[in-house]
Amino acid sequence: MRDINKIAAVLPKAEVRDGALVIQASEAVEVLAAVKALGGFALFDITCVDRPAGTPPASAEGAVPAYPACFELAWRIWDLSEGSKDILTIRSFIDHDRAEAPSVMAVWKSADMLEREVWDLMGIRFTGRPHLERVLNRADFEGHPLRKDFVMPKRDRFPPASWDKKAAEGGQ
Amino acid sequence: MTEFLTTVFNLIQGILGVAPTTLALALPWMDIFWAFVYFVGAVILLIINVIMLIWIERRAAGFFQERVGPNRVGPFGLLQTVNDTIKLLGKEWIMPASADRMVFLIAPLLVVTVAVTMYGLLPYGPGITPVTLNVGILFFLAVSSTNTIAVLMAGWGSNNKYSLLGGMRTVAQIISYEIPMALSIIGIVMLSGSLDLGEIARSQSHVWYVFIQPVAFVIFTISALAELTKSPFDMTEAEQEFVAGYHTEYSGIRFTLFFMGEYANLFSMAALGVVLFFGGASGPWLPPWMWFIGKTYVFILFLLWIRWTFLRIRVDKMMKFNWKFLIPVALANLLVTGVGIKLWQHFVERSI
Amino acid sequence: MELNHNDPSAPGHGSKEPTTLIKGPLHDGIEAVLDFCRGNSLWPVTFGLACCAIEMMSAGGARYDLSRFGYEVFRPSPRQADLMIVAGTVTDKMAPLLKTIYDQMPEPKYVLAMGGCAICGGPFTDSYSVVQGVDTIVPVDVYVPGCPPRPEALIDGILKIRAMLRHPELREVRFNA
Amino acid sequence: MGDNLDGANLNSDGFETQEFILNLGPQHPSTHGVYRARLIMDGETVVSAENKVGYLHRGMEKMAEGLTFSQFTPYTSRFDYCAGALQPWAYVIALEKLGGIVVPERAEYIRVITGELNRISSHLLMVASMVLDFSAITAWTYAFNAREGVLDLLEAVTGSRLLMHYMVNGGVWADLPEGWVPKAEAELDRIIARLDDFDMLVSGNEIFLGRTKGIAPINSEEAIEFGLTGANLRASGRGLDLRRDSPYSVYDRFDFEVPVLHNGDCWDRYYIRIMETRESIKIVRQALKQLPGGDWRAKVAKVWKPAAGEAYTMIEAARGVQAYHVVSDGTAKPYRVHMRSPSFCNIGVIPEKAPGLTLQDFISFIASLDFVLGDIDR
Repeated sequence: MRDINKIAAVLPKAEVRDGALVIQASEAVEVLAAVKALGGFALFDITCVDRPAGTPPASAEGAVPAYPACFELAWRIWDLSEGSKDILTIRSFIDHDRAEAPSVMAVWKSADMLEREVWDLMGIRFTGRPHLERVLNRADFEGHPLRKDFVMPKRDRFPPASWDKKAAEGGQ
Repeated sequence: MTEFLTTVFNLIQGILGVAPTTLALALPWMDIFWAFVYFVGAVILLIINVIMLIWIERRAAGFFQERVGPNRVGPFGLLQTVNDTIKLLGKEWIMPASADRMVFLIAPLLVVTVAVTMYGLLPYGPGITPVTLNVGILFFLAVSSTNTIAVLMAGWGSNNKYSLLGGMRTVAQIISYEIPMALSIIGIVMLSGSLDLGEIARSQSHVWYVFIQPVAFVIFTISALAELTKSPFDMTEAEQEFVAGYHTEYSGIRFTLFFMGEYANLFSMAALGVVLFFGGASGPWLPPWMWFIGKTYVFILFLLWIRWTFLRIRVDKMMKFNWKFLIPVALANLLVTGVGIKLWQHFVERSI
Repeated sequence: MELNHNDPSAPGHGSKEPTTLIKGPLHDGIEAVLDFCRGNSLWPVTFGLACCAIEMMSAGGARYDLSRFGYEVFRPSPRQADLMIVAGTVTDKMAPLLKTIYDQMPEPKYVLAMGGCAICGGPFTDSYSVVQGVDTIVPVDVYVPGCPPRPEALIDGILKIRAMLRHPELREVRFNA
Repeated sequence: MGDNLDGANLNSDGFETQEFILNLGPQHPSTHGVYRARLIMDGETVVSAENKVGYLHRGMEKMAEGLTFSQFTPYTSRFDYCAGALQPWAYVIALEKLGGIVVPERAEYIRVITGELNRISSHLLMVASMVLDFSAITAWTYAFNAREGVLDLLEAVTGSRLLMHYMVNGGVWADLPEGWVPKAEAELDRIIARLDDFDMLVSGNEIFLGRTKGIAPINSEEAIEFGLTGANLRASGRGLDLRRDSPYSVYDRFDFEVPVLHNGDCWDRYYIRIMETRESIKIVRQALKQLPGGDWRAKVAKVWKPAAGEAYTMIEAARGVQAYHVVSDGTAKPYRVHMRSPSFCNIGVIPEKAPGLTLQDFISFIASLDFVLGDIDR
């Protein structure tokens, strides 16, 4: 693992907290582009945790400052440089009300599928990218299932009446 | 056993020969009567062949794939195909609402018609050639290429993208591979000096043409596989790409007809190969027709062996292989054959 | 489109009258012969959904050799198939397509629900996107439990359909149950 | 046909051509499950491709929040169902990291053995289904025969053929059965012999080469850009393997090579699986030799509550690098489980590489990427 403090030194807008870089979500493109420019990094994963108000936020070493209610969005960057195959975490905390983050598709193309997944399951709207649409759920699915306030749809033995001919023909 | 079969065969032949005279039929009616007899014979032969071939195919596949194959219905699973056919007769006929009705319906019939016609041309042995044509081989090639139209009709009439793509591929494939096949046959025709299938078979009484024309035989085998759309040239069905190719939308008995046509053509193409390269019905001890059928089945097993070993070739490579390799080789072979015949006539025959 | 196959009046349920020109013992005889033949050549449609599809492939492989019974003819086109093996979890997104494939198959057709997911949703029955059993969409003839069922179990399930065809009284049991 | 024609244009010869939409899947013989590609085709050439997935989305990440940590372990093997024993590994490592559990050495060895055997069966399944897409049914049965041998071994240990709930929090579920080790060594020889048969039949076949060589090459920069991992990345010339580069478990004690191929075309992606299978067999042999005695499972409380915290762990799974992000809030149930699935990232490259391929090439391309829909859709 490259020293995270050294990485942070070249990134003026990031601070090191709990072994991760913490940034403002709006600066994600800038920071990730700077990380990419360092060389030997690849966007590996985008994870998101919903932390409603009142739940104790947690992290591996020490506690994340208590945000009232937030989405903990993290870009996991794979350090590919020789001899160190570790993960650099770039984290940002997003307001519940404005669940938005800029898309990093322009930096790493692998963000395409990952962002669509986070949008589908967690409802973070990634701005500045084409066709942000549901990838796993049906197009007419309501809600974002991995949010903590997601209400499980009431299911009886029979399939929902929302199936229509359009869905049967596979047109989305 | 053999003698018994020969006796039975002669008996049938005798009865059939006597029947028209005893019925005191006038001459034009006699022709029609014989045509009918040959037609029925060809259809029966076709059905028996198809049943045997599908069984052989499935059991041979089992053998190549280290398993057993169908063995539950009838002895050694022999009746499996009969069973499948009866089942398919009892299936629902589905025609897509947007299909081109007439085209959709005629296509499977055309396939079987073509197959039956080809059965009528083959020289099964001396005296058992249903229809002797002095341009037999030309007629055979012409009829066999009618299959193309049936496949295209099926592909177009289904109004399904997979069907259409499968149909178009087949047309391109069959039409292209007819050329090297015809070119490989021309060499044989030059050697035998006849277009009559029976005459070609008879002219191999000294040596089979496979030894004189090995290159032509290889070209013939390859293009026969392509004509039959068998692996590695099974572009038509190509289930991994086009679901079931041109017959994706066919169900029940119509699908059976396609299936039957495919296997019937396998037999007639192999039989043509036997006539051209393996001396047709000639052979010692056994009656000629047995030799003919036996040789044909051996040739079919060879084709199946190829089929179950290879993978499917890519469609553009298949075309390249045809136009850039097979046809030039066939033409060169033709040239060599022509020069060879001339030299033979000039030096050997004259000296004799 | 409300799909409810537990409703006896719905199409595909047991209460339909055969419409045929031939009636009486001749019809029964023909049907018996056809049923015998159907039982010996159940061609499945190539249709794998999830984990169970791998075991379905294994059943077609050399060790378990589904071809002994004449069932190895996996037809890629539903038009030529007799049997739909629902091998895996049916999700809400997939269910309309599954229904379409079922509708594309020509009668008579049979459905085998392979594995817990196809039977009742299996371990995923609490999920927000999983159909709680394929029998809510299409009528199922035979259920093969397991997660996933072994290939032997699948073969046994198909043979149960054969038994059902040979002994029509078994069919009554199914519809009355 | 008429209704979804996208519009007519003229080709170079002046003929009017029309592009059309072809929906490949979800029920299609060669999409390996319920993957669907929405292709815009010009004749047989793909103009553009779009991934349509989610037909197997079972919502397992949400379900994890309603189950206890150990209850969710068997679900993890349903993600990538072709490698059911290897799958829970990253998850249990995450749990052990959260709870500070030390896994006994024997358990680590057994994990390596079952995991590598499972990798072999998964790779064999991949090559088998890939050649099946070229209609080589005979070769398919050969690979399946080899796979059955592996599954026999796995079944004797884990009790199941496909979805093994074997790796658990703190070790493995049960010890190796008596007399298994010599049997396994004998069976490995047979597996190699069958693999050689398959290799001889397929790998050098001219038609196979013609259909895979030079098709859809992905170079290492593109592979990294699109987040490809595992064998697909190694076929592109970047020899990254977590087992060697950042050894988890006891992988640092084995001597094995990480095969790397440099063209990144379909053939490389196919052949690297064969090479990796041989390497895995090597690892299993070494692990069987070194197998220590002792306990196979650490003591873990029945109602197990880790401290609040999060863990992000990754392993080299059969289809690439697989990671679990497990967040605990101190209760018996996970607060959030996220899985980074290799297949999901691997298919991201399809829309980029598909244009210009023929339909047949497209089929070999998606087959060579070796995705599993359970892994993509979760």
